[in-house]
Amino acid sequence: MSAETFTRRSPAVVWLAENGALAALVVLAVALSLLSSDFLTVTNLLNVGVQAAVTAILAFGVTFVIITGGIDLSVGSVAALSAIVLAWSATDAGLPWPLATLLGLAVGLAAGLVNATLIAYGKLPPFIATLAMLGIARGLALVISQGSPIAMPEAVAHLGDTIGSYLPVPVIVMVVVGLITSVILNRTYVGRAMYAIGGNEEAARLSGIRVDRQKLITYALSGLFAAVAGIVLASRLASAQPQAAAGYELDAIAAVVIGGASLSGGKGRAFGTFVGALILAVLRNGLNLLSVSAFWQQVVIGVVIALAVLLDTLRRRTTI
Amino acid sequence: MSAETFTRRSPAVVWLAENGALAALVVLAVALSLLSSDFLTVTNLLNVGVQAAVTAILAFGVTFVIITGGIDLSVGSVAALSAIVLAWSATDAGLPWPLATLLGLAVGLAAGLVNATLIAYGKLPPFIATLAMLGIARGLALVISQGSPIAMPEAVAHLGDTIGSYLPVPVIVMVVVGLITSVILNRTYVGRAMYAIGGNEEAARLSGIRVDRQKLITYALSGLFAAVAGIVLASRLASAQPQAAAGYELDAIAAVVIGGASLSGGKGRAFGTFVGALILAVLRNGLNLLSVSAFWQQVVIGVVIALAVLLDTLRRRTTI
Amino acid sequence: DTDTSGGGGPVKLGMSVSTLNNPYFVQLRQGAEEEARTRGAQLTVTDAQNDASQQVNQVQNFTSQSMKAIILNPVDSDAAAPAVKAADRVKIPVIAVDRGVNGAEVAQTVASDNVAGGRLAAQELAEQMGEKGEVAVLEGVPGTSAARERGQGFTEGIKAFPGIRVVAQQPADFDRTKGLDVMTNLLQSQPGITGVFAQNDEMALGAIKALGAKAGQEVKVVGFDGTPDALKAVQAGTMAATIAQQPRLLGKQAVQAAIKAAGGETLGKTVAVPVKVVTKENVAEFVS
Amino acid sequence: MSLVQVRGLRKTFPGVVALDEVDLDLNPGEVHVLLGENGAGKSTLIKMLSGAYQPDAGEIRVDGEPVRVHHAGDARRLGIATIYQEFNLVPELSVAENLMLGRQPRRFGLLDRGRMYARAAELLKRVGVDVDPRTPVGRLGIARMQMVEIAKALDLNARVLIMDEPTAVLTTSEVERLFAIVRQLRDQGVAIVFITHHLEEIPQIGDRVTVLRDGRSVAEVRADTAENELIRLMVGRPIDQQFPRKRGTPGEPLLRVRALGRRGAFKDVSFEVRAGEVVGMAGLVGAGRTEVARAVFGADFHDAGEVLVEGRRLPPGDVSAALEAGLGLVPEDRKGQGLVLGADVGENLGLVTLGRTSRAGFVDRAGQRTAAAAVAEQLGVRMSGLDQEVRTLSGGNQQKVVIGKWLLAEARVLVLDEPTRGIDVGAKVEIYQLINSLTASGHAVLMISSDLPEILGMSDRILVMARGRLVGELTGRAATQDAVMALAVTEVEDAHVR
Ligand SMILES: Nc1ncnc2c1ncn2[C@@H]1O[C@H](COP(=O)(O)OP(=O)(O)OP(=O)(O)O)[C@@H](O)[C@H]1O
Ligand SMILES: Nc1ncnc2c1ncn2[C@@H]1O[C@H](COP(=O)(O)OP(=O)(O)OP(=O)(O)O)[C@@H](O)[C@H]1O
Ligand SMILES: [Mg+2]
Ligand SMILES: [Mg+2]
Repeated sequence: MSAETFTRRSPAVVWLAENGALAALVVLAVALSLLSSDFLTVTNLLNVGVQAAVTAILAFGVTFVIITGGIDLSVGSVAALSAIVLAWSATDAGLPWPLATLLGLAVGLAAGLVNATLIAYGKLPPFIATLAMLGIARGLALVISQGSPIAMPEAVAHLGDTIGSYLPVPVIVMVVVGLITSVILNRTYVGRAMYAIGGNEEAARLSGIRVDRQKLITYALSGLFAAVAGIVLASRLASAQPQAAAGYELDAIAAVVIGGASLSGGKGRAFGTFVGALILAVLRNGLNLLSVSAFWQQVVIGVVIALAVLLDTLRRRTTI
Repeated sequence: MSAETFTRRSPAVVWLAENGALAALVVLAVALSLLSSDFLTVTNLLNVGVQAAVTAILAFGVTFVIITGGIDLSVGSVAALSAIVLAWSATDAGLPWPLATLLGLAVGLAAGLVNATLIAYGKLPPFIATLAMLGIARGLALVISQGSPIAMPEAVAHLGDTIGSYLPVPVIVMVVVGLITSVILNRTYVGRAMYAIGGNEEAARLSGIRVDRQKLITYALSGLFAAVAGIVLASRLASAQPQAAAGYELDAIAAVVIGGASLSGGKGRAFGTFVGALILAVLRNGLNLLSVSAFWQQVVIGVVIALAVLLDTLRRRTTI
Repeated sequence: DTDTSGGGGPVKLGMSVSTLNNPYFVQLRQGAEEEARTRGAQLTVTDAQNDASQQVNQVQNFTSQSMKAIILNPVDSDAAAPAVKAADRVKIPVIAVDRGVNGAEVAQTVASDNVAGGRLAAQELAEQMGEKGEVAVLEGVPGTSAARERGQGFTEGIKAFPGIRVVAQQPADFDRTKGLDVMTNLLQSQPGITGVFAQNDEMALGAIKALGAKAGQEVKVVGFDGTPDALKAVQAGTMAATIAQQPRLLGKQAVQAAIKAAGGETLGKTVAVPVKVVTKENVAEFVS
Repeated sequence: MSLVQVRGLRKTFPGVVALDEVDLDLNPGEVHVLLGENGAGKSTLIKMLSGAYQPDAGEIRVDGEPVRVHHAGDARRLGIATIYQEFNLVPELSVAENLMLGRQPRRFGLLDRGRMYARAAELLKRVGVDVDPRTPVGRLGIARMQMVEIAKALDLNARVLIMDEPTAVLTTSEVERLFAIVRQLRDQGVAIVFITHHLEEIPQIGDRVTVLRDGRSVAEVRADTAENELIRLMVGRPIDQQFPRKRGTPGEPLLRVRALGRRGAFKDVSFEVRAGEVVGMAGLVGAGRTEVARAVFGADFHDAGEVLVEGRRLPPGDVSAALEAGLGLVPEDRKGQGLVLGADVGENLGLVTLGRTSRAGFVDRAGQRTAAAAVAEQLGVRMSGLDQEVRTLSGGNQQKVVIGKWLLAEARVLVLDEPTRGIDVGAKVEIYQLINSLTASGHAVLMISSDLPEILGMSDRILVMARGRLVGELTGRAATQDAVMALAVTEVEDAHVR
């Protein structure tokens, strides 16, 4: 039987799974640079990077969850809560900023662990558990902040700055977090276990993988990344907003799925997610540059998202 | 052989699957009537009914989709679009209201068909296809209405009235739609096919079920129900709002899942969905009656949703 | 259902705020709560989360709580009518605050006119720009009444200045982050911009962040609402002006009116709480 | 003239030629056996008759008319019914509804439950399965699922009935019942395609045999052809001994099970397995063997008794503990519990050892890869490479991967639940030899099987279960087909009933 043909194909599949999205991104970028002379400038591309950062960081965390076959709707709220806790404890409670930052991250981690506990041990559907957390985290953010923005401590706010004129910190953070995600997914036990659980939970269990414990780690990571995203977001504004990142969960999930992951689990890549986040950011940036009317923007975004993924699926079908 | 043990058991399972949610609702209602003397009054319960109506109608449509293992994020936007089209064509375009109403319903149907086509033939993940439609429908609603609310035609607006003092039309519509849903799911070929597809799509296909065609019908129904919900909503306000029902998709999906459906498909019931929608409405109503502070409300809602489903899953585990 | 609280107790008032996602309305609520406390009234505040139908629900719920009067801060002026009618049926007076109600009678409307505010903003911005130059407008959530009316007022107002061109109108959904991102992007396509009108302060503050050093120098930014952060920015000179609606005062007067109405008094149809242009000169009066 | 004629059929999957130049003739009143190694293309062939796949070339004629079978509906209209190798049941739906899936009886366009359950009851009676038609299929044992599949196909009253390895999961008694049904249909003039890896079944039920090798039809012979000849045709070489069991002297007991029980499943089950020993476990379907196996491995909880591995007591329901103690389980449901179908061969082979080979949380990819390659080599897994998706392996090769997983993990005690289910003679012998080498090197094997010749041929001792209880043990001369069956049907108080 023609074995060697297999070896030729299987990487091709992998390549496509990622690059369907990449192709879409390229097409989009080319189109925009033709439509607007302002698109393909260094500064603008840096802007796009900065604007993609928060969604991307959230999406990296969600990637873990989606690979295990779960979903996390709480990341937006958790991001806001973490930032608020940080700003509040540094400003009103007067903690030194490093402690405050740790506290902010801890909050994200904790939220993730609560999600995981409800899912792994309470056997709640991830959708419900994280939907509940979406409300709870947002509510707590409002309670703590009394609904008004809180200034971020100077030292932390530098996370929103640009080093020199060409090195925006949010972009650096995004890239670092992305690399970490990729390493976790490809090289660590935790990461491989995520794929196994998403691919066939029972088989994973019968192979000695402690499914519940792994889920705990998975959602904890998602929560932690959300905290990072929230802090970066707040730093960009130098102020933590109780309503920040509202609705970002859908963007994050969309980025992951556009990146080639499957909501039924077992598939997904850091790079794909990254591309997915970029597509969304490029799109929004382009619409501003072309000053498309407010009403039409939502239509265009919808159409382009559909086309982007369609391009991917069609290519996959025609090639295989 | 253990056949008879099954007979004793399987109805119990079915019963629980529904009544876990029902139990939660009862507990909630009892708690509220103890906490607030205003809760257990005829008028208030009618209010709850009216307030549940729109979510419930949306959720009935989403139930079909979720049973097939899909998801529909577009129902909120589609509801708004249908209402806007109705109001616009009756007011600005001067169509007679019956025609305008048909047009509004047709729009919902069409949106559903587009979703289905992208999913069944374009092989898009339902999440992406309907997320795109979420943006597109909302955008079109804004474009058509130019961002301003449009008055509903008198005749249609009666859908928001109360017949006599104890018969709110929205409640009637909700009940009727619910019964239709139940009949479709339990007694019709289409309904049974939905369960088959959600339970094992390949088996369904190999058993001669035209999976793609059935999906078309499924999403079309979801869109149609969304249109009905949108029209009822607009009638309550006597005006069609371009921003109406924003974010309702999550409520609708939550109602379905609280009602015992599984996002992986194959499970779900009209009655369960109904109970799920009631839980959400009772909760919001109760929080207002108890005048819980706005910030805490989101927290409480989150906690109660988690508890409601937890109660369900725990019961199921202890019994089986 | 009859009065459960008993005539002797404190006056029960219900207040449905369009949203508490926005510091402006948070202040509105604070103003109301302070006044209620001083007057010994029992005030219940709910958050409609910018959802007109949820607001109707909340008013219905107030009626079943047999409130003595209801303060309504409409999510949308048209969509509020059924809510008011619902209260009417059980003879509970309704006070509209910050936005009027179309298509139904309220006991009194305590409002500061958004359209007028928009005009003022246009005027102030134009003057500070020397009546010439290119302007970008940051719009609120499309389809919301605030976005509509402020936009309308501004467009009308800016017509008076032929030297000024509106070169871009983009939505930033009343959100500070979006204000930052959208402004950043606009600066690429419209580097010539010398003026920005943001339909609320949050977006204005985001835009200022995007403008960096240019804010207050080459580029004048005018916001709307007069939130504490905005007032700080005006003091710092980064924000050219904001249209202060004195939300606290709105809340205060709404509660006063509500208590009167609850007592059976008939009130004048409208109380106009003036919108004020806050600039570096007069900002001191507003920061308390 | 034959009812169905297949001429020059060709089917390729990306990178594989699954079928090429295949001819097949099906005559009414004849049972046509398809024979071939795992991956020879049997299932692919019948899937093109049933409309699941479209051929790339060649033609299919029914009654001499060339036809195109685009989907299951077309097949049904042509009177072709198929029992697939993979289960095609909807777990959430009732047995009755699965039986009539897509054809549920209706009145005024509405589902007629009464008639559906009545009809289902008849069908179940006909295949001799006693289960309430309202039972969700997901709750049946795997063997009863197979009987449901058969009943489902019978309901179509087809002219052509295709059965892809229907006996793979059945015990002797069900096989007998199935054969009775098949003969009856044959005599009614139905053309039957019968795929099996149990060569002894061929003369019992078959009339003609078409042998496939590497996707080509290499021969068409009479069903009474000698086994060795059939083997030579399908494998390309003769196989001298079908059950090459080498018995050694058993060492000290590695696995001890004492009075194990779980309410509603099984009751005081006690036995031990010694180093270098193969203990077979026989019984009728639903005897509870799988439950026992899963409980021993910690996949399910047990509420009575204890499991000891090398003297150490295992906590109930703790897979990881069992694993560390050196226990391994090859589950009966390969796809559902044994494999991550979407992952590649390498990943699946390394699943168990993933954890223990990791250093500081980082997996040892290179090491895992080489180890996996070695095992794949040793088992002769038919694949294009370690990165082939397991889903696309043929049934037999998938099973080898599941076993390989445990070889890699160096489990000292292996519990094999139906290890050769759906595996061709060639591969079977390889697996038997594997079992030999394992026991020779001091491993202990507990082998659950519904294939009596296999049990008799391969085990040193035979345990027999009936109705959730251990009803006897047979060794040496005493172990005969009749003895085992006699025990398997002993009347004991049913441990299933709560
Ligand atoms: N969906 C698929 N994609 C790729 N290759 C496939 C697919 N299905 C089958 N194959 C390949 O086609 C060949 C024939 O597979 P098939 O399942 O027909 O074998 P089989 O004779 O039924 O084997 P078994 O006796 O184990 O069931 C195998 O090499 C298999 O790997
Ligand atoms: N998931 C399940 N839930 C409840 N009962 C089950 C389940 N699976 C099997 N059973 C029942 O438990 C008993 C044991 O079934 P099982 O198929 O495991 O027996 P077995 O001896 O392993 O049969 P096989 O020959 O298929 O291995 C049977 O009565 C079966 O109907
Ligand atoms: Mg096969
Ligand atoms: Mg078994």
